[in-house]
Amino acid sequence: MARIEFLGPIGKEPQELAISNLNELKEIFAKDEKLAEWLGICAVAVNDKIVKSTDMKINPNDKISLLPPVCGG
Amino acid sequence: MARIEFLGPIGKEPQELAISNLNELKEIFAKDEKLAEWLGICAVAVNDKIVKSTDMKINPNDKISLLPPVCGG
Amino acid sequence: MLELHDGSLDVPKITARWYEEIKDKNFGAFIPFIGIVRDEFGIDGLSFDIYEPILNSWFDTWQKKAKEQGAMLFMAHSKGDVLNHTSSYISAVVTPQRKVGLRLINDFVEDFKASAPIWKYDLIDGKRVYAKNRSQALSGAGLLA
Amino acid sequence: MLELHDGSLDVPKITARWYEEIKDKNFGAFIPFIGIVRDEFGIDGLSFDIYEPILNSWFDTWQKKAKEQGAMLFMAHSKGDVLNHTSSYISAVVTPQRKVGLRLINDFVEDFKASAPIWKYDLIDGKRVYAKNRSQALSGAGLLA
Repeated sequence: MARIEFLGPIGKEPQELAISNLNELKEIFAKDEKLAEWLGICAVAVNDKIVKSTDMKINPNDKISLLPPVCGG
Repeated sequence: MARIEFLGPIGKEPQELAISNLNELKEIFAKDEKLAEWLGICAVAVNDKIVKSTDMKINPNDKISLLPPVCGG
Repeated sequence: MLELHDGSLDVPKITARWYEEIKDKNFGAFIPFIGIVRDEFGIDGLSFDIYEPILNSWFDTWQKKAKEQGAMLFMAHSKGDVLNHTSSYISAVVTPQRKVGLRLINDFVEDFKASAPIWKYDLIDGKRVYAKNRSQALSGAGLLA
Repeated sequence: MLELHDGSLDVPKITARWYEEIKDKNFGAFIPFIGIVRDEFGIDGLSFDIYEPILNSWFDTWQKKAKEQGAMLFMAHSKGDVLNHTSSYISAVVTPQRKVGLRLINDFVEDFKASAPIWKYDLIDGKRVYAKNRSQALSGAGLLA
């Protein structure tokens, strides 16, 4: 199972999901109303590296992070 | 008499000269061998304001300063 | 050198410590950038969440870039609450030559604002309110939309 | 604020004093630039002459320019001898917004190098040697040639 973490202000508990790529995750998230406002503005990291394609293969034990808009300083 | 000061590394004592403009000063300085290496690289201030023209009228008690190349910091 | 502190940063102490660390290493310029929380929008202060794994790798990448130019970077940031008129952020560059340093601190701070995984909240009436409209989406945002 | 000191600058003390002065005034960014004497060309240090009347008016002009942008400038410089690995120059800008501040500190330091009436000497074997080939002629130079 991959672990999904929702960072910063998203305020949602981590999830464990059996997925083999990010396209599957996208389909699952499309049904989650709580995420509707966040998906369009969040970047995605797999094992702490930001990724740019949903074709990315996901292995069991991978960590997926959703990163909302930032404002350090 | 105007007072002429030679700033920083020029290492020359101040002079008092009876001149009425900077063109006269230029003529006097042209004969000063010690200044030969400096005139081409020095800026000139009258009463602590840098001037760009030798037509400038000089009054008695004016202070004229020669400013060689700078390197602060 | 990246350091995270709970609450406000002690600016004189941190910058003095960095200066002591570098002063005998023959750098010619030390340029700190200090961010101070402004009293604006009716806030009492700001609060910060940080995702450290990605912040660390982002900083390491910049440190390598700095080293290639003979420079070195420092950064300190607050976690949690930081009241108005105190500091939440310090970064600094040390370089042999000033021009490299002035360009580097500018580029580093700009990229920090765009890329560092840090979330800012306004402290209003004891509550944390996400500063959404002052935040920037990261490069690659919207992948799952 | 322009201050001249005999010999090396006490960097932590000066920058801490400036920070204390501005921290409650609702500026958002404080950006010091600290120059440190490098051990190079076989020197033991540097030495400086300053012509204060023109330095003061040059600084006042910049302070006005800064105020028009809601910013404020500080500067400290050494007179006389400054040994290697100690500081001879600190300038700082405080601004509401970082972008104005980063541009201003860059432009201020560049113009300082080109325009401030300060003469630099290398200290070599106890002698002061004018750093002629690292110096820049002022705008208007050559008027009497």
